[in-house]
Amino acid sequence: MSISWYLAVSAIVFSLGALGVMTRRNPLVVLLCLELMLNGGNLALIAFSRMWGNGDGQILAIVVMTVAACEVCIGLGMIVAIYRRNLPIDVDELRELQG
Amino acid sequence: MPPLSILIWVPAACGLLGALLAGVVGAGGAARSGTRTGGETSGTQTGGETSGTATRRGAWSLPGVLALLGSLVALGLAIGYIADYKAGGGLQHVTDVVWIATLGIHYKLAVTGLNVFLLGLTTLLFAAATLATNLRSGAGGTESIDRPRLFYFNFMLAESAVLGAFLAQDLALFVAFFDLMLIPFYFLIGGWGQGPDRVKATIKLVIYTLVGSLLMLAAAIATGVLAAQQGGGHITFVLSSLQHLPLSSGSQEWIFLFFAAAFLVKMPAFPLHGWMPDGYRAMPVEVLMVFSGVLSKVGAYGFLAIVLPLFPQAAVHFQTLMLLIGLISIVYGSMQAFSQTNARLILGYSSVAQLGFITIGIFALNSQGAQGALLQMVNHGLVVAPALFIVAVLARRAGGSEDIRDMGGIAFRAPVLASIFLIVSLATLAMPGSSNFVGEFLILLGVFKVKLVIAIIAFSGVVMASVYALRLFIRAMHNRVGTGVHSREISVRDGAVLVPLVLVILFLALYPQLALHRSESSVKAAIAPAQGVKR
Amino acid sequence: MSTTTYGWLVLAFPLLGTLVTAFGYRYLPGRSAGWIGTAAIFLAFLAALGALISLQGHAPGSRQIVSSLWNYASTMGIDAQMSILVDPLSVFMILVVSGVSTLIHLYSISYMDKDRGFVRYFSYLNFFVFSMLLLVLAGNFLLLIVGWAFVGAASYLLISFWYRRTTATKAGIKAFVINVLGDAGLVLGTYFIFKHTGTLDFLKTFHAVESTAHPAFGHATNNGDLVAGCILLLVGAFAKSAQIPLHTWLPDAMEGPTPVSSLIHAATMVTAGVYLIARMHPLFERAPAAQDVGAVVGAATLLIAGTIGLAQTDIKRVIAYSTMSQIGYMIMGVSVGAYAAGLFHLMTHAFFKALLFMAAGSLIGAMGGEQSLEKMGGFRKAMPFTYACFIVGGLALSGIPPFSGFFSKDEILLVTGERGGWHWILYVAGYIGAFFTAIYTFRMIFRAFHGEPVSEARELEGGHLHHAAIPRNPATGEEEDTDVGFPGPNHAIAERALPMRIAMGLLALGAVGAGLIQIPKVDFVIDDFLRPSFATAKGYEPHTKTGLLVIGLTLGTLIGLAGIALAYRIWIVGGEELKASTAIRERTRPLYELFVNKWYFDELIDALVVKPMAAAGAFARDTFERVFVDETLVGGTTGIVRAGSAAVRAAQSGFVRYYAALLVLGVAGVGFYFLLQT
Amino acid sequence: MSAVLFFIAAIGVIAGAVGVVVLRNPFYSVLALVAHLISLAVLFLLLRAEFVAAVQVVVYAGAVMVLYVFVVAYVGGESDSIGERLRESGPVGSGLRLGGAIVGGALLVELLIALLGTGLEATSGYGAGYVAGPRTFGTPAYIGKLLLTRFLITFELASFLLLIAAVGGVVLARRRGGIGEDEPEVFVPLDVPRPRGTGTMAEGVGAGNGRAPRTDHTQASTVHTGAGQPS
Repeated sequence: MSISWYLAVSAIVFSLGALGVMTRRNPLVVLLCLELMLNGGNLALIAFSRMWGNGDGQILAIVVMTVAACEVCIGLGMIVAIYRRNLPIDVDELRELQG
Repeated sequence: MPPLSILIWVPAACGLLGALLAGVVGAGGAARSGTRTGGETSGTQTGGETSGTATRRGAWSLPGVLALLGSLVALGLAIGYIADYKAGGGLQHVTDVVWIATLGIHYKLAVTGLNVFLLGLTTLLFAAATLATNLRSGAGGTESIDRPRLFYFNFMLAESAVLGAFLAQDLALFVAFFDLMLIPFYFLIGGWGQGPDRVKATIKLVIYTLVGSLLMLAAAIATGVLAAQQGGGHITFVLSSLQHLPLSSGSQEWIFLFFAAAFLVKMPAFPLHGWMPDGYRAMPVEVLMVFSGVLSKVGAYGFLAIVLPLFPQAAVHFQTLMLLIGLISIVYGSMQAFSQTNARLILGYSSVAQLGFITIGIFALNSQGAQGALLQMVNHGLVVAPALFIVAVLARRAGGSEDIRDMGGIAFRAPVLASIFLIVSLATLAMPGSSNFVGEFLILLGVFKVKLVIAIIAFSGVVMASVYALRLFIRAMHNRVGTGVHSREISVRDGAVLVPLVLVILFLALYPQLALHRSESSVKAAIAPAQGVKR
Repeated sequence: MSTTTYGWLVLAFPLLGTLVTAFGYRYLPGRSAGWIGTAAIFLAFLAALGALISLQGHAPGSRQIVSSLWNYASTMGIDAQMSILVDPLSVFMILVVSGVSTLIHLYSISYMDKDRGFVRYFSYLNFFVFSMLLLVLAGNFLLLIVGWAFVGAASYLLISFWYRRTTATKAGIKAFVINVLGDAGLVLGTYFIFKHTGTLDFLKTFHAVESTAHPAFGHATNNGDLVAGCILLLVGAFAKSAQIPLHTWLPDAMEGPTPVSSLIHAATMVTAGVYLIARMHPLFERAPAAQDVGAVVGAATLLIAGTIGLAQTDIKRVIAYSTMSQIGYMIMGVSVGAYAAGLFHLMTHAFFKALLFMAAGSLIGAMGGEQSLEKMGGFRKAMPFTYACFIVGGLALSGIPPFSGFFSKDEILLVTGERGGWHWILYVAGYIGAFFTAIYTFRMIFRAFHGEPVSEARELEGGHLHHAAIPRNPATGEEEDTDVGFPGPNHAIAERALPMRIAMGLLALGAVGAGLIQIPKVDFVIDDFLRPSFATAKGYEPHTKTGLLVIGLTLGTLIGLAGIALAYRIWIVGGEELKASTAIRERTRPLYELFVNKWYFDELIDALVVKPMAAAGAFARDTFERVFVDETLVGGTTGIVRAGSAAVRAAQSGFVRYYAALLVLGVAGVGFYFLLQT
Repeated sequence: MSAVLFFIAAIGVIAGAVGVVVLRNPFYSVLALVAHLISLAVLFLLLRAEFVAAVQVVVYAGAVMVLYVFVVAYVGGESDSIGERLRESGPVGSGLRLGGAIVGGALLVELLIALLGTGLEATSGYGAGYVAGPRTFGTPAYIGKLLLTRFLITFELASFLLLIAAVGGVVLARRRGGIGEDEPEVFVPLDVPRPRGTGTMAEGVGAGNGRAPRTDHTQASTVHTGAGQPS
């Protein structure tokens, strides 16, 4: 299969992730959708690295995964903290930064 | 004489030292919690107990003493410079170190005929104010100061900043000091001010001043850059070298306006005095003494020492505008002063009028006017500070009210206070025989030479000054005793603050030549460029 | 000792007295402050005599000596030294000032005896004398202005001496402000002159003006700047000498203690204007226009003040208006060039007017502080000495030979007449004024001393000095607050206090005899003495036409006698309850209204100046400051900032997903852009 | 063969993604994501990225997702699905959601155009030549060599990032109390321009309401400039 197919898949995944981030209210799901977007990116990276036969893309993909892991760590920590404070688990309710 | 940096930084150093040491020693440490305990704590408390609260009533606090020491040292140095100053003019005791080489910013300080007496004024008023604060809490004083470490540190930092602004011979350095002045005063007013709308007043003051000084910053940078283009070389901010790179009249004009905005706000001049009433009401009296006595002069000094030499064409171009602003300030300030009833505001508006006189003196753009303006800066500082202090003393006798309608009739029991106040108010209204009169005489003579009409209208300010000054004196001292007024003679502590200032006033009244002689050549040099411009 | 040393001594003694009494206010025992003050002034008088003697030692050409102590303010072309000018004119003035002051100090020792502010009083009084001497000795404009303002301040302090009286403080600030107005005029005039001469020193100025080579104001007379300068100097003179229209402070100034009125508001300070014009004569002679202004204003003042004096009932105010009118004579005289005559009248007037005030003070003491003529009467028997002094002063004032006023006043009018032309109007006005003077003077005397004795007078005949139970302010009737030192229950009268009698007696001698030192065609003491100061004055020498002289003298005598006779007819023969005067009053009701309301000058100034200023101030305070400065400027700026920040805040909804959407939108936008690029 | 494999995997990937976005129960979403990841790993393998694929499966689908499951179990988030989201109007208003969908669609279209429509010839190819071997492209050895030579810095930075994240997670998730009423407050002049109570965590947790205005608080602590008791 030509690389473009992979890229198409990555694009779809990315967009789906974006859609989810924009639409879902549950922070957990929002985080999941973020993962989706990252994965979309990863797929594109891998595809390109395959295209050029160059490993840098893969390294970058690994780094992205690391970042994703960190983001998960922090995000989940925040969710737990929110839960601890008995605040609603709902991104629309958490509006403290409203000006 | 020691280098000028010592004069500048000794006060700040002493303030800092006090702030640090007091924590170690523990006596009268800084208050962490806002609650005011000093007033109630009995004098028997040990330092250990009071550390972490306000100063004990009647105790000398270490920071206070150190601050007093620093201000006195500065005063001594300033007197030394005055005595040592050669009337020949030019820069003396120059300190010139490259500060930021890439931007051509120098740490250049020098004594000139323009600032030598302002140094004396600044150090004198700060010393008096520090003494007053000390005496109010320490030495058997009945009141207390919260967080004295912070207070005195800010106070001394302010003194250093003001001295720096006066001494700076580098545009960037001047701007830096000019803005540095604002910070400690912001904390002083916000943290130790009085009155319910203190916060509002503080914000108002800061916004006004900050806007002004930001404009000035922009203008200063522009000056450096444009001058560099002019000179086709490396950028520099040293005044003396900027003076040799005159800008095109077009750029001079907008830069002039920016500087003028900053200085007019500081003075304050009509219509930029919006912060003044609230600010004057909110400030602690010692802070107000130096604020009204010294900071307002920085603006006028800036006009004389920076704007006129650097932007002569603009100065000539806007001469009429500035004269009008000064004139309106005179008339408007005087009218306000004799219709206000709050004693502080009377003095506040009176200094609007006085600064108006200084403005028209500077922008007469001839030697007499500028010379008179310079003398008048010193005089006004010398006069307004004791006047404000006396108002505080009177307010204490009138049950805390600063409204002249609540005062009255205490002259009989307090003859000394009455005499001191009389001297001060007569000097305020520029009574012939006072040094203020010599200043106004020169100013109006200068204006008379360029714009007869403005001089004549300005004389109405002189007449009105007699009305509001005497009104204040009479309402406070004469007529029937106000209800709830305890007429008492001033205490030795208040006297210790007032008498030296009054003595200086009297001395200058007898021998103004002292100041005139020393500043003459520098003033000529300052206005020479403006006079060189052909109209 | 050199002449100028004497000059400096003249200044030094009163200043010393001021300081001693001021700093020793707590330690000086009993009435010693009074004696110290008096001694200081007396020493000044002796020094003045010394100056006189040593000055006569010089050759007439070199009798103008300047001495300077230090540079006062000499910068940027200003050359103000701390310098005095000793010449016949200033010596004449210091003699009069210190002499009269000594006597009045003496008088005050008794008059203020029981006053709680005794020490303060003498400190102020010495300070006043110092200022007055500084004024007349000043060697340059700046110092002149300093003295000029100092006397104003001293007079303010003494007018509001009893400062618990609101009337006193009001009168004080009124006097001070009008005087400051005069100072402003003086300063401005100085500018006009300095602009051309380039110096502040008197002698240099006069030399610059008169130098034949290139005079400062050109060769023609009436140079615009010179006239402007001189007229502005006149403004200063009018304010100080209470000439129309700047006179309104003088009657109110009677709030001060009576000796103060006698010293400052009769003998010395108010004559400063006369001195000024005389001192500046080289300038005025080059500006005849200014001279004419001065002459006309002087004549107007002497008439108007005379008419007002006819209608007043407060005895001190009557004398005050008479003072105004007499100074009108002097101003007119020095303005038409009768310098010697003007100064001569200044001297004699100082004597008899001070005497009149002292006598009035004694009378008021007998009345227990009451000043209204309505309530007085029949004191002739009760206080013979005061009565005698009043008569002497009155005759001198009305210009009855051989009393001093006769010679001096008539000499002024004589020179005025010699000027010819429209000056004849002034001449006539002068004699009309003399007529009024005689009337109101003897109206005072007859109403106070003749007729039925009032209760106070009887009490005094009975040997008891009347005291009001509760001292009240005669002006407002409010109860006096005695602890600041209002005389309260204690009053002194000449009959009972030796110092008062001495002072009044000596002044009476002066009032009688002082005229004899300068009698036309007989002796010219004043002329000869003052000649060196007026060396360059045109028409200083009175080339008297005998005819005019005779006419003048007889006319003056007759008019004076006629006035006295009329007064006698109205207030003595006029019968009980002032039938005659009331009848006249009814017949001339509108005129009477005009006079009794002082020609509505106060109301006029109030409406033209005071009220508008007050209104403007109130407007500025209540409306302008709030609406413009606070709301438009501050509010406007902050409003803009607020609106902007509100707009930005709206974007910060706090919805994470909303932010995300924006982010994605941005990305999409960027991508779209690049797609378009390709 | 590879094509078939690709389509199966791709379908799995997209289906998983759709499931994540659409499913109402977060728990199912997580499971969908796991499926998505595994099929994604297959794609990676097809792209000759063995190591990454392995990491994907082990770390992601294994560790991270377990973490998610734990949290979901702990929090038990309420269930919601895109369907009703689109219908009801929450605080944001369905407009945003609709807009979001549109924007997302636009993004998709753009990306497709960008990646495919622009006719990058390379993308239509099958990629660079590839010969199987122990340390060829994509093998752990290859990756490791890269990581420890060229991308050493990146590698270290990533590790630091992980460390920080770990600490942060611990700090965030640890149990602690909010800001209480009684907590003493020092007057900070810098607070002056700020409306009271705003901008602090205190507001978020509902504390600080009804606290005495900060102005009064410092009012008591000012120097009384002589106005008060006589000296």
